[in-house]
Amino acid sequence: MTAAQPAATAAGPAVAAAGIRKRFGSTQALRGVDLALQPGRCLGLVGRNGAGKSTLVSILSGIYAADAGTVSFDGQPAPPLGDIGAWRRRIATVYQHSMVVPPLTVAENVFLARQPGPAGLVDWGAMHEQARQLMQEWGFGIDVRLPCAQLTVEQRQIVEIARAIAAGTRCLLLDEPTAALERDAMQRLFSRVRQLTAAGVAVLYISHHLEEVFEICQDVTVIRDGEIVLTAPVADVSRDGLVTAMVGPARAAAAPAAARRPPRTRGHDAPRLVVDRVSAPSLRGSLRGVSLQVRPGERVGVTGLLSAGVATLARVIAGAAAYDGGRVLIDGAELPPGRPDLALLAGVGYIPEDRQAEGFIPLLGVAENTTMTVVDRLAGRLGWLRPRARAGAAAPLARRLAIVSAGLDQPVGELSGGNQQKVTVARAVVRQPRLIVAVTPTRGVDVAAKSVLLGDLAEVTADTGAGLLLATDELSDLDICDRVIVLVRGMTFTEFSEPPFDREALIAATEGIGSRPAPGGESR
Amino acid sequence: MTGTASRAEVEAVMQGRSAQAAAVSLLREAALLPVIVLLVVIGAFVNTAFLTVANFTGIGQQVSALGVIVVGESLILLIGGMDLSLEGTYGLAPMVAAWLMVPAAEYGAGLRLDPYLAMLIMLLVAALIGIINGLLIVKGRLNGFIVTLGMTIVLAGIQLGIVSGNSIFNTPAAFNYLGSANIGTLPVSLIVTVVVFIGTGLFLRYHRTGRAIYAVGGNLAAARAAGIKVDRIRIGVYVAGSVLAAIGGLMEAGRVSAVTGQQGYQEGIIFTVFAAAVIGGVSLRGGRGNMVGAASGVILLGLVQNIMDLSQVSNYWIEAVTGAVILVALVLARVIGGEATAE
Amino acid sequence: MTGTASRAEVEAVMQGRSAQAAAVSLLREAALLPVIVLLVVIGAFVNTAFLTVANFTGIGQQVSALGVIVVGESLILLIGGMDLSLEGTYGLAPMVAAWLMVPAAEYGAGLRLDPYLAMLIMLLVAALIGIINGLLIVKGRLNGFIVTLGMTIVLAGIQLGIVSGNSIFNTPAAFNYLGSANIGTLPVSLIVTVVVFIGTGLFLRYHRTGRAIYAVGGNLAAARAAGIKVDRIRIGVYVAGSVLAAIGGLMEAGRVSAVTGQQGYQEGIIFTVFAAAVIGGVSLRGGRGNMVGAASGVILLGLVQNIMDLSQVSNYWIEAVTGAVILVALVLARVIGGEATAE
Amino acid sequence: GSSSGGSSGGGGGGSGTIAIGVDLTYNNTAFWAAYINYEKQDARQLHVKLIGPLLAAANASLQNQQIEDLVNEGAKAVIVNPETATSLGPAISYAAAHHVKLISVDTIVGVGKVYMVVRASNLLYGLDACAYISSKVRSGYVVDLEGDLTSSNGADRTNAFNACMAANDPGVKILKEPTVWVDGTAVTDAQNAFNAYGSKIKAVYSQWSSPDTGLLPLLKAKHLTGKVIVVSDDGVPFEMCDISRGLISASQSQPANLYAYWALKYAVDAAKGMALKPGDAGGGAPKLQMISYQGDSNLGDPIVAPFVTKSAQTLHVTGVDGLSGDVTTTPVTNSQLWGNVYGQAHGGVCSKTAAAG
Ligand SMILES: Nc1ncnc2c1ncn2[C@@H]1O[C@H](COP(=O)(O)OP(=O)(O)OP(=O)(O)O)[C@@H](O)[C@H]1O
Ligand SMILES: Nc1ncnc2c1ncn2[C@@H]1O[C@H](COP(=O)(O)OP(=O)(O)OP(=O)(O)O)[C@@H](O)[C@H]1O
Ligand SMILES: [Mg+2]
Ligand SMILES: [Mg+2]
Repeated sequence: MTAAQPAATAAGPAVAAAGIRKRFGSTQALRGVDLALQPGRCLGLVGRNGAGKSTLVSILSGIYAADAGTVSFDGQPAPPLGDIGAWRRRIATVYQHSMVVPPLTVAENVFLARQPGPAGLVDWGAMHEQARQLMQEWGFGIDVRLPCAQLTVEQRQIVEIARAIAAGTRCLLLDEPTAALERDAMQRLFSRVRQLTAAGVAVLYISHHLEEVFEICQDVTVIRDGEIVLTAPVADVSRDGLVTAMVGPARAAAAPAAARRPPRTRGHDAPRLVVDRVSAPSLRGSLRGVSLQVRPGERVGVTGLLSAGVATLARVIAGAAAYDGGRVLIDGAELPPGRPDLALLAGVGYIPEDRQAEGFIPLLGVAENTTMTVVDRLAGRLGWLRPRARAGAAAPLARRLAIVSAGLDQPVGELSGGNQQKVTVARAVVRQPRLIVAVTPTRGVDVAAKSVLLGDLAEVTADTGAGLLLATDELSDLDICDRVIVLVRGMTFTEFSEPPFDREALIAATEGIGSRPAPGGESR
Repeated sequence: MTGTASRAEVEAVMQGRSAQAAAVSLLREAALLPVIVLLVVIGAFVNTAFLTVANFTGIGQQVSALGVIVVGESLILLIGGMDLSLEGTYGLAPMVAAWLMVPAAEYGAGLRLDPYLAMLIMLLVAALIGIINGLLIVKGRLNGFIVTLGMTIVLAGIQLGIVSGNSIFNTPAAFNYLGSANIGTLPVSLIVTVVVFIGTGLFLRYHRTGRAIYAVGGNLAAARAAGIKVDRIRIGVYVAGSVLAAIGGLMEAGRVSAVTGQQGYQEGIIFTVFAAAVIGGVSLRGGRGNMVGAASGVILLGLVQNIMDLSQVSNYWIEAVTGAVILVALVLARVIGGEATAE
Repeated sequence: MTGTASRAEVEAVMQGRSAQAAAVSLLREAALLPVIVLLVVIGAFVNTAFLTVANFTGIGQQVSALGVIVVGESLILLIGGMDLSLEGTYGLAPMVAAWLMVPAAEYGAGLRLDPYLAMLIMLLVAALIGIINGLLIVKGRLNGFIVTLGMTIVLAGIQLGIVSGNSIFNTPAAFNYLGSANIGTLPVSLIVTVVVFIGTGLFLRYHRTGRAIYAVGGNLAAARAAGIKVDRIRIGVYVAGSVLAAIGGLMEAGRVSAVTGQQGYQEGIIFTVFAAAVIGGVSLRGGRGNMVGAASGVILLGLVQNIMDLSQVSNYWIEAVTGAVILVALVLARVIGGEATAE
Repeated sequence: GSSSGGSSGGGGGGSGTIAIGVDLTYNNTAFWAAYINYEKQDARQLHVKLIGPLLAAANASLQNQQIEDLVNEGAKAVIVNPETATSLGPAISYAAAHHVKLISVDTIVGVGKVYMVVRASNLLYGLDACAYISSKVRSGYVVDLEGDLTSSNGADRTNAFNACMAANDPGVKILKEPTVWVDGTAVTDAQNAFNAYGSKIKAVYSQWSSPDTGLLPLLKAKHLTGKVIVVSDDGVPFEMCDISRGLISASQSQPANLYAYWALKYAVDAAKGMALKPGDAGGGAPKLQMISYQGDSNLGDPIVAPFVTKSAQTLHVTGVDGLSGDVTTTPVTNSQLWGNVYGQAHGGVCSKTAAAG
């Protein structure tokens, strides 16, 4: 259903933005940005968190009005902001923040405002059928009649991508579409993007994974602090060149690499975490008797496909989800199911998968969100808190994680996606936990910040002897781990205990391929 | 919401078994059914006169007006709004209509307009009220709750003011028809209300604008981004709600063949309206709910009122018992409906 | 890796404090101030008796009870709840207290309890009501709006039932003290209310539990994930709200040294309560609002009522004018407050 | 202090020498609308400057505040229709402290002293209704559409009616329908009752006038018009019309005109410092007498409220609450009845062919 116009018809840029400026209160998000998307080409847009990428996307999509500058499609001035429908006919967008309508079904979300049917009516049958086909193409057997409220982060992302592509516009904006995607879905996305560009569609692709940009983009643009600092064919730039452009010459050197550090763990140390034949039902993938241990200072990675139960395992340990079988022990003490408060007291620092749902309080400030897990320490005996104390506790972390904000009391809801993620991470580590449970902690975090972040996680564990359980599908993040456990269908499939880990072998294992049996009956 | 899903539920959903999924959404709507059945059984025991055609058509007539205004409020709740002024319109609209019809001696405006013209004007007045609310809330971005609260006081004040606190009695037959006439044994009001429910239900389910209403209430930003003209739809819904409230008010006034200063605001009917909608599963957060639920909410409240009436509970305790029955019904529906009905 | 920040760092942060963010929150709070000033000016023109100490202490006393219950409702709104039963508690609680004090001949229970004991029991009853609401809503995951609606009907029914519809009067001095006594020229009720507002305001701003209330209302899941005991806090807030409502009710009853059946539910005070809170910028979606705003909402409504009474507007139109004034005040605050006050 | 608003607005009702405050509870029933209407007329006639009427809705504390406002505004006397007989304490003492007298209209006062209580005995209303019904009905059901049981009027009418029916008509079952004066509820309750018991229902006692308009179409639909006794209360014009047409049987004529006139007259007397005592000639009643409630006793003018039927008749029942059981009704043709007076002034009691008929 993707309308594929011949590239020939396109003379000049499909979309052109000139001198775009946008200010939010005290934040100057965009300072005169010029950008053009050529038909049949994919332009990569990269930049640090808070550089202004998503703001630009919102302006190109007709969501925000620019303070200054013009947007034009095929040389025609853009429609008035009021006529959002006209924008939709010209440009389709996958936004960084979830744009699904939770109570509506998958089918309806895919065909939002464009349902098939005669005379303003909705033909449910046809809509379900088309939606089902679309989902099939994405390799999803999910019932298109499920409300999106019941979908996982990845499934929602797929729905939004399917919606944008199905719109069949000549121009497509993708703002970190792969942040929540696994490899298969990612590869499908790439092949679709290639098809579309071949068909003459102009694509803007935003990602913090530079390798992705190199893989599918013809050109790349770097935006720094609201200004375009570099535009070139990908062939003419190196990865480091891009990073330097993103962070600026001054800071380039400062960006450390996520060096692996040897674990301080000694055999006889009592384990920080013991997961003993835990089973738990969950729409995010159920657990069927998983067992594992994490020793002091040890960094254990857990990975697997969607619905393999990776996220569920993390949620169970953090008390965010209940379990109906087995035991979870922190430093030998059993953790009652579904009690995040007790998990916190037991020393668990939790970085949730869905930051918008569980990561922060949008209306509250950066400092307050960051210190939310340590109020008991900041407050006096009677529970009174000094904002200054909060700021004091939050400031070093905010600086270290390079959280870009207008001030530590700026509502986190106003921060850029990546900076929101950093706040979520800071909230988990500020308490100096004995066990860090991190689910895809680097999602949406820019390259420089990502290495800092991973470096910190490695450092914390090494220095404080905290254990780390890193649940992620970003195989590169697993490099800091000492062991990696692969889950398949809610059971331990195999374990890699000798870093560096072979990427291909890991991928195979997640697919359930590879003969190595699970250690000592853990998966029974 | 997944936190406490049972393993069975979860497995089913993961395997994409649609039956399960459909069942869940169905449960939300059907959860009240067993409670309603139970009430009917209780009613039968309370009073032999309960299980009679006369009594049921009676109940039907009594809840018709409520039903129509509940449809209006449900639409507004679906877009994530909340309109308290519907009760003001419910009282003012019929007052205006009657005021335009009857002679000055009977506290009319003295215009003695043709009843049908007067009722047409009534609908226009209602639409105007809806537009004002819509503009203040959508364009003026004022808080809808407090805007419509202010508005309902204004409307109730006008309702009182134009007739100097008098009631208009002996309203013309054309005015009373909707609320008091019967076709065969069926009250006209009941027939109209049923039609309104079914029509709105189909519209919400099968018309794009109906689906857009859900989208707007479910996620305004997403709806706007998808190209839905959210402002137009929101304002339109406020207008529709007001017009439905006016029609409901006309039914009620016709039923008592009089318009009093109490109708609407002073009797505080809006609480009953919200109760019916919310008991029926229409969410106050918008985007969730349907006409099947709303209708069962209305029926449930009508039954409770009727059974209380026939039960001859002591004067002084009847109110407490009524409240208790509502609470129990609520808990029952929640228990029967399971997760689907949890907040 | 957190360590503690160096003094310099903190200073830097406090400077880096976004002036704009502060300004916004301030505007939200202060938006009503100009409107209030305007009202005072108008009042002065309307009636020479307006700008008198007697009148202002009168207003103060008049709004005290409202103020206390508004604090209670605001807390509940902040956690994202909505408690209609506060008006039920507002009426029932003082009725129970008086009922326990006065002899059977005066429609009491005949226990003739010591007034202070009776008032203590009153507070316990209020707390119990809050616990029941809290458990049904938080643990039972029932819709809070409809639960508390059912509850308020039950409470109003009991208020009527225990005294068979009578009013209790000649209440003991200890009962009346809070509502009717003066310290110097200042009504005790006013003093208490001011203390309640300031205390709650500081608590919300500087106490960890106060901050947790904002967190729970701002994003329940995130608050839970951050280790906040959300259930305990939500239930606790329902209890606090009920207790404050009871105190407000006691003020009101003490003011007239009698408890009537109308107090609370029948007078429909809950609308005024919501109006005050929401006009004051307390969001119905939870997580946003503060005591400065709530207080100005209360003051604004008190002034409007008083000016209306002094204004000699024809009593048939007084209601319409009141509503209009509220709407105008709302629009003014929105215009003055700018974006900060937009929904 | 002088009120700048006194002459402005519709509430002033002319300007004059004596400022009298008025504070009411209702303004939205036929009776109170008529009352306010008369109050304004009489104010001109008696050269009174009315301050108000203010409206306290259902808020007793607000009412006390409003009365204090009126005193502060310089009212020389205040006419009040109290929320309840016992919720006026603070206002009474405040007024006394400022040497301002209160006149209570349509409600007894049980807390402190007022200058005068202008009110017919609502117990009598209940008794009259009972006398009429019990003299004609011996069995079956009687529907009692009760007013607000928390108001002394609703309570008195209900209690006297029930006591009297129990004493005189034990064979009849009374269906008690608390309506809190809400018309819709009353009609609903009546409809449910007729659907349940049909022609077993012999009579309906509607404690105020408004429900009639919904009740009569109900009877018509059931073909019971004229077959069921309807006794209502207020004596507004359309009741006069319906009685003369035999659509309803009787109504208590609660004379809004006398209430309004005498309340204002006594207010003027109070302002002039005139001293009245029991036994003096009354206005609405032959003699002033002490009306006691809850041990508190106040001077009152127990307005005589005629019990209206199509033609005059005398009824005898066993009295209750110390009231005589002898009732003599007034024929609807009596042009002195306030409903007739008001009706004639507004184009006749039946000025339009009643849809109800
Ligand atoms: N609604 C808003 N209110 C206030 N400030 C905002 C708002 N939206 C964005 N900003 C600010 O504008 C700047 C740019 O934000 P933007 O989301 O465009 O960054 P980004 O490049 O998308 O970052 P990321 O890679 O993390 O998504 C940030 O400093 C952010 O704090
Ligand atoms: N979520 C839903 N809620 C209510 N009704 C629904 C829903 N989904 C589908 N229906 C109803 O069921 C009918 C059949 O839907 P649908 O076509 O999806 O079923 P199906 O088995 O997939 O049939 P087909 O294979 O032809 O699509 C629809 O026309 C619609 O009326
Ligand atoms: Mg972004
Ligand atoms: Mg009844």
